[in-house]
Amino acid sequence: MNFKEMTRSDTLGMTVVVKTIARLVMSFILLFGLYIVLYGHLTPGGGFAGGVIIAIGYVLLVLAFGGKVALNKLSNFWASMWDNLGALSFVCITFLGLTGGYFATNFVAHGTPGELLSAGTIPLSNIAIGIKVGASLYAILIGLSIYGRIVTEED
Amino acid sequence: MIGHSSLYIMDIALLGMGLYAIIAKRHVIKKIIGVAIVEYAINLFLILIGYRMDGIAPIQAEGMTSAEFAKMAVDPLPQALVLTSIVIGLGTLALMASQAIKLYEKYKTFDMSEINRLRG
Amino acid sequence: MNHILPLIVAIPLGMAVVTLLLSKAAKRIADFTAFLTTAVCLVLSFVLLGTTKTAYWMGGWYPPFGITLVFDGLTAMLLLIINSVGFLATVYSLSYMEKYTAKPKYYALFLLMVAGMNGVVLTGDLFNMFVFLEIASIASYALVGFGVEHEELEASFKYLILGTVASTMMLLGVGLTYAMTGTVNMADASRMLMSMPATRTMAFAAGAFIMGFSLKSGLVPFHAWLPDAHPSAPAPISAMLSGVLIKALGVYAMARVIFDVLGAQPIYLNIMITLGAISMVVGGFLAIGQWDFKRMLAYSSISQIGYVVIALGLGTHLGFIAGLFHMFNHSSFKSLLFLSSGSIEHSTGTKNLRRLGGLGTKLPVTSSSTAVGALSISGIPPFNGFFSKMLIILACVQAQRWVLAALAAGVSVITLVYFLKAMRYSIFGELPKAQEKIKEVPFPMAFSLITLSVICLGIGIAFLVSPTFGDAILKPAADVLMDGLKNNASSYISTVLGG
Amino acid sequence: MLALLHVLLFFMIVGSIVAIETKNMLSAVIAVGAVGFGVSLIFMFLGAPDIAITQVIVEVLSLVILIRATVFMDNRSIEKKVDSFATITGLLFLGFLLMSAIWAFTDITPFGEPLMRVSRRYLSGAASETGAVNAVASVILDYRAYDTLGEAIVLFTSVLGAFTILRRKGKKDEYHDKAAHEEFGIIE
Repeated sequence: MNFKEMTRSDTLGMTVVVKTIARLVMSFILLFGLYIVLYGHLTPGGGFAGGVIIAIGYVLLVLAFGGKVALNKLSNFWASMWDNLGALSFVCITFLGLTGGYFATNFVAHGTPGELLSAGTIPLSNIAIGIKVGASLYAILIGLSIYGRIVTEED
Repeated sequence: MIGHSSLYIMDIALLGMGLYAIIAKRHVIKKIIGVAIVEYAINLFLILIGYRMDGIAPIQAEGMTSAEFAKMAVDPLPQALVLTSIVIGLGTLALMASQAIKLYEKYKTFDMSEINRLRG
Repeated sequence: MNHILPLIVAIPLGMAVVTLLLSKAAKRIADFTAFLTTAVCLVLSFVLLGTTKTAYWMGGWYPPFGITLVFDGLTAMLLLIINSVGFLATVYSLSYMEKYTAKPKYYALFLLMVAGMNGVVLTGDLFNMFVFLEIASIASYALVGFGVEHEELEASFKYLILGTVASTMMLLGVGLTYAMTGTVNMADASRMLMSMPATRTMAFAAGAFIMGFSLKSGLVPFHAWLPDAHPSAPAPISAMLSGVLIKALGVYAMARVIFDVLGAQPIYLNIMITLGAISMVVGGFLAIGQWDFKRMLAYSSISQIGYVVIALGLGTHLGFIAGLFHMFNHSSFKSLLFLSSGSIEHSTGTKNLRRLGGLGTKLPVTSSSTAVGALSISGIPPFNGFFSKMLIILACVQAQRWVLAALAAGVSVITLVYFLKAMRYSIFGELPKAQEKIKEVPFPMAFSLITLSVICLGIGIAFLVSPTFGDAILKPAADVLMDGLKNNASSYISTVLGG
Repeated sequence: MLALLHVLLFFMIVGSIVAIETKNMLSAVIAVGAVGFGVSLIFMFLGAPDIAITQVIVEVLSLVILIRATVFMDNRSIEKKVDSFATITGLLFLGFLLMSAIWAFTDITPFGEPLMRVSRRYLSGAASETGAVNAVASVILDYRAYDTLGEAIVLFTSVLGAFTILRRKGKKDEYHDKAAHEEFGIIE
């Protein structure tokens, strides 16, 4: 299989109706994902669920507009960069726990339970995980669905 | 009988269905589906273990004291474990899907009985 | 509190990510960071050898509320094996992996696999063990398929499916243990289980655990993936898989869960002996017929792991010492043999014994290391394999398991037969015309081969001459299992929970 | 409530049988998706909204991955006769598993009465000790943060592994499809 054999929706996307609705909905999905990430310590959800929602927002873009448009918004290079940076910052947060006496200590002041800025490192970890999960799932989906036969890079 | 362990046994039946698909089916996608069913079953099993009859979700509402909360909420630990397990399942699925794509590219089939260069 | 314990897991984890990030700027950096990281891990594992039993509370939460890392003799030995083979395999990869693309990804996955195994042997928490087992396994699935050709992909897919079943079985066991004890901390669960009568549910959980770990260690009814996966991987990965992974994720985890959590009841030990005996015999017989050198080595791994599991299942102090010693030795000579087979393949382009021959004159380093590995594994004195096999047979005799002793002795003859066949067709004989121009391997590969050969010979001689090796490494490890067998893991529990 | 759970689980078992036995791969994947949504519905009823949300969205993503990545390529089922040895082995294993579960679960902790030896502390202490009112968040990111580190790394590993597997060529100096590569401007 090669590029020529890919279906129309792989490269050009779907119809105008779908594109318009996708454009409208996409920002709400991203906003909702962000909310889930930031309020993970107060409401159901958290970094992982929010990250997946953000990824799904981009997946919608991929499905509706085709891979090229989505890649222009967020290229594979930057997706894997964000992926690495998210993972690295989470590792760093757990390392910084050593300043609290142990590995993976919640070393930031805890604040008042129930407020947005509370729970020490939990929101920070949620953000790091959200970035990591969102970016990596976007990258993997674009790799699997659009470029399943095309991802050929040497590295 | 009902309510003591029948839910657990039904869940094990679901797990067994997944294992059956993995053992008996030759289609690559069917094997992936089997793995997915096994993972559902195991996640469900952990949540079933942690359920407390008529319990509330483990999120402390405003104005509720910690002691009250501890008496009413369901077990949060299995939920934390299942969250991790779901993520691991998603990762495994992504890896399996990429392997399936490459297998198809090389062998032009999803039939495991034709994907048999290694034997002996 | 000893901060090295979390670091030996976290450093390779973090460095895997850093390696990928830095390699976007310059690809050559990956070689350097991987080398450095595994070297640091090796040094840390040597530093840890001298320390006493200790527990580390992750995040400052005392057990059973947080995750605990536990360090004892068994862990020390496994850490030493993992990190030394990991270091030598990295050195070997410096040149060997040149022919593959995407070297940074290879190193990142390699480091993740090492980190996962370190995490498995260090953790004192059942669910945490599952998570790190999955890290190591997923990295190994990807590494088996690293060549992305027909055979590699097929092996990798089979390995992934069966590996996932194994992990799921383990998670089922963890869930049942949690249902019965209300905790996932190993020491706490063990204490709870000792204080209550035996239940059928825990027997079911034990079955799930044993099935999962047997799948991971490739014991015979569950071995289908191993002879495919181990030969298909790149040579350093084969060495890691056969030398370390099946021990850390399979045998170690099984021993830890059975002896320190479930309680070593005779029925579990008998299951171990049965599985081990079947693996030992079947693996040995299947190895004879192989013409693919790496596939022969893979079957031989099944057979040798059978020896280890039998010795651990005997439930005597000598048995533990013998089993752990054979585990240690097997990691040295099996990784040496896999690396040698990789060197042969690197130089000649084939691993089919029918197309090889006469390498003795052309490839002095590779063929002498192959010979050392083959002599060690077949139990020729004074190499290390002789002593551990002899101890296993003695332990069987001491436990009055005459049939087992006879089987072990018989299979060691079979081992000698198929390795003589391998040497006859690779080192001796006539050099095929097509291979007149082959060259010896580059320095990093030769370095790993020579180091491992020296280890094989050195441990044998050291064991003969002085008791230091046994006292420093084997005895503390055997004591851990003995404590689990005789005192209901009371020493383990008091290390973790205090009092 | 209990009856509802039994009915849901029964339908999930039926759904999984459909998913395993149907000839059409697309319907198989859809059926397994239905089972997944059943799972998340049960999570919802069992007081696990965190998990229910995660399960639903993971389900969506898995379905997209499975359909786009595999079913799109080849929707044929395998026509040849079934492998009777494997089928019998599978059925025997299924029967053995069920029998031993029925035998073993007579003394399991009853449904609805968890022991909660460790978890009671998480519930009563989460707000004051970690500052998070969501006890699940406090467990995964504070009490058991190390697990979550492992979890993030598992996802990292598998994504990295998937990209490793998706490389076109494993060894150097082989054919390299440069045209398709440049078309999409993938650098990484």
